Amino acid sequence: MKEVNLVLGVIGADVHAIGNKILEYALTNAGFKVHNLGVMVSQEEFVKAALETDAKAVLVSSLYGHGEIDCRGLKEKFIEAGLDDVLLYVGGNLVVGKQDFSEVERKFKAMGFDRVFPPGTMPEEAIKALKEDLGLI
Amino acid sequence: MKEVNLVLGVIGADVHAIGNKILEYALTNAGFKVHNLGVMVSQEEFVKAALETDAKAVLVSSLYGHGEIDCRGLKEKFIEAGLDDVLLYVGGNLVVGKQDFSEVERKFKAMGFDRVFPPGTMPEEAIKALKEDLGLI
Amino acid sequence: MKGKIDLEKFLQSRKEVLATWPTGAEVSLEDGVNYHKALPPEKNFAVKLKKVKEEGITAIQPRAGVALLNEHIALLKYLEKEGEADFLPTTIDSYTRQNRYQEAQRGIEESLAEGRSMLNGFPAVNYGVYPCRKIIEEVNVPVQVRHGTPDARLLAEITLAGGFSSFEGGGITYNIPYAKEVPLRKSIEDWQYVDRLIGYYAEHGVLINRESFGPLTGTLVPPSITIAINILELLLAVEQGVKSFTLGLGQCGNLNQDVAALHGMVELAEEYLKRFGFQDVDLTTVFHQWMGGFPQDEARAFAVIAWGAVAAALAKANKVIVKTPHEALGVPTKEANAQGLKTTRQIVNMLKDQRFMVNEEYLLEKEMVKKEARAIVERTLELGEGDLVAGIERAFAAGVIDVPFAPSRFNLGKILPARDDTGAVRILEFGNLPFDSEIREFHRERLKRRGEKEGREPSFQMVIDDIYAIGKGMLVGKPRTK
Amino acid sequence: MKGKIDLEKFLQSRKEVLATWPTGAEVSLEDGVNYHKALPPEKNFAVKLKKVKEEGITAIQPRAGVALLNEHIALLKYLEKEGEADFLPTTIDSYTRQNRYQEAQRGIEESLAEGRSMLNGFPAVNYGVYPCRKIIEEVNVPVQVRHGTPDARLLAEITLAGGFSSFEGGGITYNIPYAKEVPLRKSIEDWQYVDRLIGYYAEHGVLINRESFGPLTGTLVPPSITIAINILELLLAVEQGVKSFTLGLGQCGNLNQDVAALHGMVELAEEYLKRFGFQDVDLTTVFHQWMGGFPQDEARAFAVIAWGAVAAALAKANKVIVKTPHEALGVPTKEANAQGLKTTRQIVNMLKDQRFMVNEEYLLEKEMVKKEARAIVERTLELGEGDLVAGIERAFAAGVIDVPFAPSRFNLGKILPARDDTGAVRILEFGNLPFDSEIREFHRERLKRRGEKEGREPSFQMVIDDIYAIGKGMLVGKPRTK
Repeated sequence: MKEVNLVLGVIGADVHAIGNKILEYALTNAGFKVHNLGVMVSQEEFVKAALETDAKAVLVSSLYGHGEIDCRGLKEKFIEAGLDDVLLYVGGNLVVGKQDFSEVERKFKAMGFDRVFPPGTMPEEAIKALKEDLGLI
Repeated sequence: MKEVNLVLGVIGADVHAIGNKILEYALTNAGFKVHNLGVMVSQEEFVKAALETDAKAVLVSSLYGHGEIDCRGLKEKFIEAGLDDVLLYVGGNLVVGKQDFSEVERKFKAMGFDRVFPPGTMPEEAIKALKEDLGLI
Repeated sequence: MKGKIDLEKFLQSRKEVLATWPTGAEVSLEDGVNYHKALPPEKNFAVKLKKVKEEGITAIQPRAGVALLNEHIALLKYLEKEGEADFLPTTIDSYTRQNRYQEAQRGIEESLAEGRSMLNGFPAVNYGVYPCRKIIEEVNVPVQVRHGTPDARLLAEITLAGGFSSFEGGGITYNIPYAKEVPLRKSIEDWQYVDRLIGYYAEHGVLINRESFGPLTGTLVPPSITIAINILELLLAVEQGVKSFTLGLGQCGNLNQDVAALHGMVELAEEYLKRFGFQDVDLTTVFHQWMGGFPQDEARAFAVIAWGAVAAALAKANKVIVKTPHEALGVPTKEANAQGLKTTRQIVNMLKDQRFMVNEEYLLEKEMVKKEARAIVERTLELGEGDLVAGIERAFAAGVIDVPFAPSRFNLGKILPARDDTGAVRILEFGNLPFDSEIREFHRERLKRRGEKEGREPSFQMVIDDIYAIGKGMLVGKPRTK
Repeated sequence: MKGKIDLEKFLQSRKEVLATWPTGAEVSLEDGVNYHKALPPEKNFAVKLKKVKEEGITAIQPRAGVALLNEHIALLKYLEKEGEADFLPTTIDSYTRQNRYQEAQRGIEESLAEGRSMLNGFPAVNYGVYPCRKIIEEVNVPVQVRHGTPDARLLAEITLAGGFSSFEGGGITYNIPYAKEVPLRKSIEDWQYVDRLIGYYAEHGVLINRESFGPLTGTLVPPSITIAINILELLLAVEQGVKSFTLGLGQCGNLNQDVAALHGMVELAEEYLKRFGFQDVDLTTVFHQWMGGFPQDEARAFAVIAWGAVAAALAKANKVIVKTPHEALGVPTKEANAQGLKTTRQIVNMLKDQRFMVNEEYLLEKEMVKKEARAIVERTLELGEGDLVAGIERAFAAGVIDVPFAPSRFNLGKILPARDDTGAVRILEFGNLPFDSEIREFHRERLKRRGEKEGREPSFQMVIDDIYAIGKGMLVGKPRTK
């Protein structure tokens, strides 16, 4: 597999670090070149990192329920920066409270995300999706 | 309180003995003269005991879910025996499975029971009902 | 002990038994043995239980049974798939338990008419051998018959020929808590028939597991009484050739007591097996989650279920019988049944590598419970003068064995249990239990501590408070505030 | 230790703090003190917690907070009535925790527009003193501020003047797991301000409880690290005049380890209080039900909740913080929150008269955990050369204190924990922890046993397996079958 750059980070004021560390480990193990921005990443930092690393995909995590507020406008910033083609994934506990996931998925897809992952997604699923979407299989 | 005779028993093939023993103790403590037929009591035994003891009320328990089959026709037997005026109570886990209690109550009232008690009823509640219905308060 | 029932005599009585209901005609021993031999070993209860014991894990099993065959099969498949049950049950309805097959028939018909189960279990006798085999063939784990039948001879004939490979009960444990008028000699002899039948299968290479019904009346039974009765039923069973036997214990609620009792039971049983020369018996244990009153609230019921699972897992019971969050409300839905299994599975898995740590209180508890159980068994053996059945009969008549709150009139019913200040079940009224002063003092002292804490003398009201306690969210019953 | 912050200096910094957001102007110390004094004693957290400790019971407390005041009050009232919570929380939203009050304001407005909470907690700073008092007045039990705020000075000013009588956190425990870029000196000094504020209230006759955040990053934190950090925060707090302090510990999952760690923590804390001459501190404990990944299935989640409650009850923790069956899915509904409380209540009630029995393994575990924690604290004190704050700062920089999986760049992040074959959390990579060879050998030996059982070398993959294990229904993570 030729080098594929990914950007990884937990958006907003969210400090959930463990899943982020595991995802970095699993994605690296799967052969990707991972640029992990860690926790508490702003929209601007995601855009900047995607530009600088020539990332093929950006994986945004949100575990604390504020995902809806934090992610709004991110796709627009990517478009402005000429990053229309960069894959945008989002996953985690994206909203406050127990909501029907299909509703959450619809909402985040409308916000411009290519894939939306529910709570409890294992790294393998994200890797499989990446390989499919990037034509690596 | 003048002597009030009660008949107590667990109907059908049901062998649940503990609640029966507690009810006997509590009713006796409350001043009633209790004729406890114990477990596995047939409809005929209830009628016979009510006749013989000049009971003012008959308390039928059923804990094992067959209450519906076991109790059908009991009121008719009481009427046949001229015991129209004897109070008929029933209580316990009356049907198989979790059912809406108001539905169960409706069903057993239609079968001629004066009071229907849900699972978990404390003896105090039965005693209170008896005193009300027998005008002992 | 008098030894195995003579084969000729046994085969003779079989004819009478099989004639008591039309489906009896379907039973053939040869066909039954062949059917079992053709089954894959993972469907054999005794084989799988032995494996479970070797692995040191705690297997999980629900209770379940409904009136109609297809619904019953669907229920078991659901509990196997959704609930991940290691062993499946077929709980028999209460009419069949009293051999009232006519009424069971009416229950099947009414269930068909109403479109829902009007029976609290599966009427296996009415269905007969082939529907039983359909159950066995549709599921992938071993299935046990669970009931409460004083005379289970025909039920055993039909279900064992039907491919069931474990049979719960016993001449004491399925009489005293389940019947009112059945003499002990009658039920014990009927169960010797069942054990002899299982012995016959064993002679022909088919291992059927027998399980004693540990919980008895389900509420506040002092563990030593359970243990003594289990050991007597074990001896009765192995005498007839049973080779796989499971000792049962119902949870009392105090962890230390429950673990000590389970371990003490096994140690004492092994002692008696050795003493009477039975060497090739697979001895296993089953722990029943709390069998008394449950909280109506489901979240609270989950707590009671989990606590039972904790005790089973830490005691390393080989199997745990699972309650459901609907317990207080009667027969559960299949979903609730699977939930009980899942809660239990999560606990036994999380605890499988942990063990109960030996401590002084545990050692004392185990010593005392063995001392008590031994006293009962020894006196029973003495009373029998070489005839175990007679001994048991006399022991019950004399109150040497006495089960609290039992409906049977052949049980003296003079003892009264109550919890001590740690929630352990003690004996308040000893009746005629053959206990020495050391044992009596042990119980009295523990109950005194509680009485002092609560500022009241131990009494029947205290016992009632204990009976309701778990349902009300406690273990030790509180004095009611008037 | 440098002693209490000078009053004049403290009052001077207050002015700056209160000026950082408009609601700061509402705060007056005199008014705050008077408000607390007018509250009934049963609403005071420290008073009630002391009583709980004396009674030897385990009180229960949920987590809860939503964006809108009336909804938040309704939520707390529900948890008090339906959930029978002994103590109530007000969980603060994540923007407020980062002092991002503008964003919190937007969250309030969006919540109003959407008709549902768009924030994961209650933005108390934005509301100010009087809405806080409305909360206190509407409920009947003490309320605590729970958050994760490195700089909680304004939050403390507002909520304490608002009648809250307990404040969770600390300069270490609310920085290292909750921030990325906040220097330790900054967060510790900001928390010394909070502690000084509570000291001020104490000087004026108002007892406010302070609680350390035991779980840290919530997953596989070796208990000795938690204990060392708790003791350092305790010393920092009592230095500023805090009189009621609660030590916190997150459940690891192995019962023996959890109980030993809780007991060891108290023993060691008492030792240090004595050594530094603090005699009038009410020391209590809080145990957090498992803070790592939960099973999605609710029945399984109930099992995890119950197991945490069992450990808390047997360890006789003074308080347990309760999870909900929705844990895996994010912020729970109020019904799910009450269910977690009910399950926990049932367990702590059933177990209140039972205790964990002392055994050899427990004594060893307690000895080791104290030895480890003592080594960390002692080295930290040495590094500080009389300045505790400097000592902590240097200890983190050197990796003498190291929290696994922490987001802060001021945490070295070189240690790696893993479960041993009994599920106890051990240390796989020691980083720069100041442990002697005896301690290291203890950990290595335990992990080796597991490695042998699983036929693999301990590695980061093993750690990942452990992190997911409980969510997948185990405690010790299994090697994945590819």
